[in-house]
Amino acid sequence: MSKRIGMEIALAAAEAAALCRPEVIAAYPITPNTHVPEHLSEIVAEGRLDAEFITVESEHSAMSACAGASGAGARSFTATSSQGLLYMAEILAIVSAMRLPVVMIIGNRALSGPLNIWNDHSDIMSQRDIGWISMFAANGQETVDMTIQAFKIAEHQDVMLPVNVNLDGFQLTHVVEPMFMPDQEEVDRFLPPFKPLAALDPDHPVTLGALGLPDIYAEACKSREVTLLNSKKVILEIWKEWEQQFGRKYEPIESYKTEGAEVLLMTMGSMGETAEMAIDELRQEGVKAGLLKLKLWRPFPFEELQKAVKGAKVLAVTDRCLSYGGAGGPLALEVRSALYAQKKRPAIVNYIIGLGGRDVMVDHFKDMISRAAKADTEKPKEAYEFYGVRG
Amino acid sequence: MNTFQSGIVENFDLYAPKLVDKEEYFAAGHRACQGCGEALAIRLMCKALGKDTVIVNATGCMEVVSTMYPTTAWKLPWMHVAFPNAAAVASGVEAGLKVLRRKGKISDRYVKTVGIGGDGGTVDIGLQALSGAMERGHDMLYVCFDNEAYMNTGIQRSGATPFGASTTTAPPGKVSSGNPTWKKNMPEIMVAHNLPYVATACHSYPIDFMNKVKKARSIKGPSYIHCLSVCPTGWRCRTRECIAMGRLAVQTGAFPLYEVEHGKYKLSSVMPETLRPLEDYIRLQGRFRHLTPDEIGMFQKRVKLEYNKLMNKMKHSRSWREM
Amino acid sequence: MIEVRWHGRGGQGAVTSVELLALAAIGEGRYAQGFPSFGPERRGAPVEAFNRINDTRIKKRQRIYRPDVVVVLDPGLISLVNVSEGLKPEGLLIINTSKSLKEIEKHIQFKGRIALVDATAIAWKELKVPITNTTMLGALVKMTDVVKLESLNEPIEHRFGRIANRNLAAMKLAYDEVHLA
Amino acid sequence: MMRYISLKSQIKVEVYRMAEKKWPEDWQEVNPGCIVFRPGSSRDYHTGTWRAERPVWDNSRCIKCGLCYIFCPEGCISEDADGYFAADLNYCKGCGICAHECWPLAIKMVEEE
Repeated sequence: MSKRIGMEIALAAAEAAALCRPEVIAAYPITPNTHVPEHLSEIVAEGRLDAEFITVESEHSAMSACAGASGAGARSFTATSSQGLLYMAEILAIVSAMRLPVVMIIGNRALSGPLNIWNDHSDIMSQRDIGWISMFAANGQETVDMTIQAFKIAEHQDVMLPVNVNLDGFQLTHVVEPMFMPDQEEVDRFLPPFKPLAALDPDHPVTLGALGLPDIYAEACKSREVTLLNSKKVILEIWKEWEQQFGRKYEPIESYKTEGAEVLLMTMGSMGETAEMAIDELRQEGVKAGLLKLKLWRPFPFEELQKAVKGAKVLAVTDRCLSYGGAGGPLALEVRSALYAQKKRPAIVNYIIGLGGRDVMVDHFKDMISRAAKADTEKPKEAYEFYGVRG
Repeated sequence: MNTFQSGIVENFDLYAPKLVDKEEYFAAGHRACQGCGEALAIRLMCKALGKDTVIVNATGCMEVVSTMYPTTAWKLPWMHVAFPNAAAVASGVEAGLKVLRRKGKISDRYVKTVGIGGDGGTVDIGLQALSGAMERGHDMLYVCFDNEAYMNTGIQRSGATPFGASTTTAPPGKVSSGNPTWKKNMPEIMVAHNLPYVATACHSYPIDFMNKVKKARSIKGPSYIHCLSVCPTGWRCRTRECIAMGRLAVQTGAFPLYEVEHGKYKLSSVMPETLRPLEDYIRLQGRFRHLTPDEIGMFQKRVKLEYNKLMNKMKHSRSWREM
Repeated sequence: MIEVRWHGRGGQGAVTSVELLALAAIGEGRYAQGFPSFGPERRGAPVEAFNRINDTRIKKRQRIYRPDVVVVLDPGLISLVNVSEGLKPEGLLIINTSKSLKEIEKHIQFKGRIALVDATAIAWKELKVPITNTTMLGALVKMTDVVKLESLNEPIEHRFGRIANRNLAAMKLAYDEVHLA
Repeated sequence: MMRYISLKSQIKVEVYRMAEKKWPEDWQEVNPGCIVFRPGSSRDYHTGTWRAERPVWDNSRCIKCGLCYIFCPEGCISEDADGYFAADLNYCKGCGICAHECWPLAIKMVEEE
């Protein structure tokens, strides 16, 4: 039986990962995600989990060791943040190309410089195009649930792709809050043992990570892309299964008070619940506002988005990241592309907020929504706005 | 040239080659250059390792020439991820196999994890991952196939390039005599990690090399072999002289063969009583052609100095097992 | 919803306080958050930590700017930090000090309710170290009833193991001794 | 341990390995992760075409020591029933190492026609 517990979310993430019985954990400390591997090493040290914990000398080696372990046929797990994720970057794309279902928790943090250990989404967004499945948790419960779901999704025979679960650094990682923690029996029932596509076995020697010449590289890419796009179907199935077993519902885009909404706000990660409070207040004031919370970032839920924005006049997209020199934040770029071909589509406004740990409050969301509402009739001058920046 | 006899006297057994494992784990059809010493060294290493082995390969010549999808030269389970991380990937493989075996998910027999890489992937870009893996004490063998430059990308200098060698990034010119630095002493760096077994080897002494691989394989813990692998393309020598060139490197002391077991240095039996002049070795290679007699003299002096240092270690080192 | 801000020094256990208080509330079947000031503060530096406690789910994930209660773990902090910043006028300030309000008045801008307790003396007596986090929990609970005192038993036992009893005793003593100034 | 090769097909590896594969493959046919399931399949490619000179053995001089066999980078020299050696010309690249190392001078490199 699941138990209602209070726990720091990073530790809960480690507990959830441990319930999935990873066999190899390779991780390197980095703020704000260090508590995840720390707690896992404790769990291993106590003998609660039979796993090899590799104290690698860098994140590059963490991801490499996970790749090796996965190639050997072992379920592998790591966790990182920010610069650590970027140090892994070389290996990330290879892991998905090799179809190694590694699971990683990312405690999202800004990129240096200036050196900043606080939350935004620049780390994962810089690694957007690496072929991983990417999910965003909004609170402790979603962190626990998505961590367990991630293994099942990654290792599904029709997927076999790595998955990263994103939780906002500090905003989530360092917060003690209540959540339901499944027990071992429940997780064992949900998550079958790992069966790799091919493992390093002397009785059946395989070659993993071969050279692909120009005559096959494009075909390999297409095969990988189709698998990633098709994984959405599997994710939806697994989420359905999760709902049946644990009673908590997951959707690629969660809608909050969107019935009859003229202005929609879109968020990712921990801001979602604070934004709900803004919607509540606005609705009370008579403003027809609603909220879309994106949980599945890759594969991007195109159809779900098109459906979710139907009837809205304005969509205010918030990004905790900026694509420097581009047309705004990565989420807004994606949303604009996804809706471009629609005959009837809302006006899109993009706010860059919460960079490097800048606090985003209920009042900020209310202000953004109120101002965005005018975009229906009065086109904004800029493609995006650095919200709340001084000067 | 006096290269014939030394081949025979190695390990005092004329017919030793006939006794090695006839199975080829590194199959023909690989696309290494004609006369590639590294391909030969890998072939020999695999024979010494045998079937119950997993190979983790760094990016480099050997990876490129052996695994052109959809084919592979490998008959051993083999994995390649990237250039700098062979040792880290091997750490993961080793840990994975260990835990799966412990949990009864794979058959309960000993499978050795072996990381391999060229000199670039070992002494330069892969050094951090290798240092970490060795320091953590994984049960794995790492073999560096040192051909003394980045041959895969077209002969750029690496930390293992010897003094004076001409490379495409250390060319001789009006104010340059090729590579200005001394070859990085990678085996010594590994010795400093307190590994139970470190050895140098060369494909030109196949039985010696294979025995070292077998010894390393038998050690439950980290071990390291640094294997000089002649690259006729990069060294600019004749392909047929590949084996002879390796022997000259050893006989001149430019690349001495030795083992370090639990800290105790031991010169390999194939080493000559007295070293041959360095010139015998370098004058046969195009990469040293531009060196002046003065520069060769300097090179020779340094080789002697390093060799004497090594001989001192032979005399004074002790095995920590004896303590 | 009640929002609490804790002032302490790095290493004094302010983060442990917020964790224990959150766990106590969660143990009562209620909702809570406990989190540190998200910073790189090191041992000795003034730090803050925060609690939110509510009977329904807490959605707010912004920092606490208008606390209902402020708890000061270290007597020296009141002259260094504006501990009552943002504190609601109807709120409560709980200070660990051996002095009377008159003696420390010049450091305090807050005109509302102030409670005092000599937590350092209690900690020295019960714990043999001047670490006042569990002690001040007792003072907080007495003054606010934010959780039941016994709800802290399990979190403290789980956290402190064999020295739990001493922490519980310190907490109880502060519970009894704290008083409105 | 059970092993499956991918996706919709769900064909077992063993079956997959035996299947003759079309080349170049369409994207639907590429092995997931470009995994190669046929060990030693490099033999599909004949490096013998690279050769400018071929080794020729004079068995009257051969002492059957096997040095040519052990020093061949291609591993394409093998021993026959009588203990003599020959190179598989499908793979021999003509590097000349065998001839150079054969101290009884039993191997000669001969130019390809």
